[in-house]
Amino acid sequence: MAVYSVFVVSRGGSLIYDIDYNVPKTDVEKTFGYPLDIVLKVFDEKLTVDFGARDGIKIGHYLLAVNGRPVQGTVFDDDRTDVREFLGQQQNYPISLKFGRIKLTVNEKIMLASMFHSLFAFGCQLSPEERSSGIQILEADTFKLHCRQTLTGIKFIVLTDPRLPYVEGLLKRLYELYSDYALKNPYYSIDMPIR
Amino acid sequence: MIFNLYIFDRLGTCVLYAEWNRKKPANLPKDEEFQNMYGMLFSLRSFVKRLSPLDCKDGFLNYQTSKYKLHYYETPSGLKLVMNTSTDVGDIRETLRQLYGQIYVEYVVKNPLCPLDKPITSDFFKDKLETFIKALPFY
Amino acid sequence: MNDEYIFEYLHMEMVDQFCNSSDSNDDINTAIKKLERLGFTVGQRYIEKSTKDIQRFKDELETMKFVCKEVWNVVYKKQIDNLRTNHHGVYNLHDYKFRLLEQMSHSNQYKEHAPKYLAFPCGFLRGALSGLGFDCVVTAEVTKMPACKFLIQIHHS
Amino acid sequence: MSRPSKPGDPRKVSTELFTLTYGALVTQLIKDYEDEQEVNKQLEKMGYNIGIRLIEDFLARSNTGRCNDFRETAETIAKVGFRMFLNIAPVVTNWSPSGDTFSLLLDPNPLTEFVELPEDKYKLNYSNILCGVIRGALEMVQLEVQAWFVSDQLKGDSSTEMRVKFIRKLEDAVPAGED
Repeated sequence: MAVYSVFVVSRGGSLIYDIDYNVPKTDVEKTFGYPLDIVLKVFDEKLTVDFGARDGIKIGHYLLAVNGRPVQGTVFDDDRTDVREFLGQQQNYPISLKFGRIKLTVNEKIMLASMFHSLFAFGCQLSPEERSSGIQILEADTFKLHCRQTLTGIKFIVLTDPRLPYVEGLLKRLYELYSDYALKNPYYSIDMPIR
Repeated sequence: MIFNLYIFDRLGTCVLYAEWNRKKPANLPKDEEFQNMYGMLFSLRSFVKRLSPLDCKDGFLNYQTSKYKLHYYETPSGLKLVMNTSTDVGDIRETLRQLYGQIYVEYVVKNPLCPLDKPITSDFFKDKLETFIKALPFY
Repeated sequence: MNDEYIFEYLHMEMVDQFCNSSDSNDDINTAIKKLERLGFTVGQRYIEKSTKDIQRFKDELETMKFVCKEVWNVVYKKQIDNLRTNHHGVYNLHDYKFRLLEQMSHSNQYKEHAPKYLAFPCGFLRGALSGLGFDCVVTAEVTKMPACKFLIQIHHS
Repeated sequence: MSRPSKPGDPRKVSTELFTLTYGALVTQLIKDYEDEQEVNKQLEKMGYNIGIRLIEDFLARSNTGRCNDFRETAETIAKVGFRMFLNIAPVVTNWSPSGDTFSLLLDPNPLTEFVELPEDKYKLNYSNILCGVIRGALEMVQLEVQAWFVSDQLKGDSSTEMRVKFIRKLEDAVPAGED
């Protein structure tokens, strides 16, 4: 029953604090012959599986490494040469490819925080009932998102295992911590990232 | 308690909207509300897919606010069923699946006079839907 | 997998092809005639295949009962609900829930579309009866969907 | 693989009705269009329209989720889809090396059970409606494919083989005003 991550989002929708805990692993490594029966495409400037999902490798997985050499975007991390070019040459086969999801980068987290900020507002706007709050709990098959917005508009977001009930206590504790440490710190200005 | 139901086809057309105990009058014209709802669903799915620490199968299932709970079920063919209920309603994906299989497939898919990509006009479908909804324990 | 619907899907698409197809210049009446003739061919062949083990029917009425029960059951998964005759070659077959209209409407909505979906069944009935040795005219009438009456007039030579 | 059936087997009789109706339809289209290529096109189009409805019926009844990969898709079409609607289970074979194209061997082919193709109709792909059904059904589950017949027992070939090629994965419509 794990907590995956915690985010704090400011009134304006920017991410001011985040931390990851138990992020589950999804990597799959497999050896391939020529021609490669997995089709890759560039998504978010990274190579992802577009067709040919199998053996735990799923559409949308990123190519993480080739023969143990880490891949960064569309190039090799070590010598910055093009990965697709390497995959296109028959003499490089058989080849071992590692696929999986990747940890979110800071930029992605900032983007997702602002996305949630607007989803939260939509949840309120599209309510069939009067005076609704925004999203408090969001369930997916793989995780659960718990959110508490303070009266001042700051959102505390906790990502957990989907089986966990609403973590009200934890959200409350987070707020207390935030008030204690961040707000009582004279060098901290509201809406700025917490260090 | 059930508030309302939206069904979107995979091209984002709202092919059905119905409401039961909705108290808050819509503050937007209907087509704008549909557009916003579809837009929100689209973002929600993309948000969940990116944020998920593991590979999603069904992805987004539901969310809850202080006043209502939005339940989501998407068929592999991309039909999207959205039902808003009060917050005391549990997991109703199976109900939405039945609504798809027993009502939509039977009275829209099997009715040649109902185009699949246009708002549903069949009265027979609407009658069946009404009966189905009102028979639900959490109606 | 008890309720397979493949014939119905083909039928609805055939109606669409002949009645709504933009690249066919047929007007609706031509389309309906075409569907009726198609039904006739199918009915004739179908009856030939399905009655090869049956001896002979005693009389006209017995033939009609066979159609209302056995044939209807195979094609429309139910029997005719009510069969009436004036004993002079006129038969009235009443189906309270005709399968090809059943999913469409239980009111007057879409009633104007019914003739397109009844042309093939009328032809089929005429074809089947012709295969059994009866020359006839078949028409259909809808009072309230999905109920439907098939009127058969047998020509006695 | 055809299962022995007693004369009154309702499933069998009902497939027969379908087969006879299909035969009459093809004959009518040949009369209407006079050009076999055009008939092939019309059959494919009709199949497509059937496919987009049939898939919903299939999904509702089979309760299958989204397939994980194209191989699973192929097997599901053959073992579940064809079985459900035509009571046959074609063999999936002849995968291309890149895994994006496969064949379905239709033996027996219930569509052609009572059919002999006239010799002058060699351009006609009698069962072409099935290609359309596959294309329409898969399009609804976000797979764009091409499907075509490469051989046909009606034309004297030793098998009836349909090729199905993956073209691309389709994405959901982006909401108006966003990109």
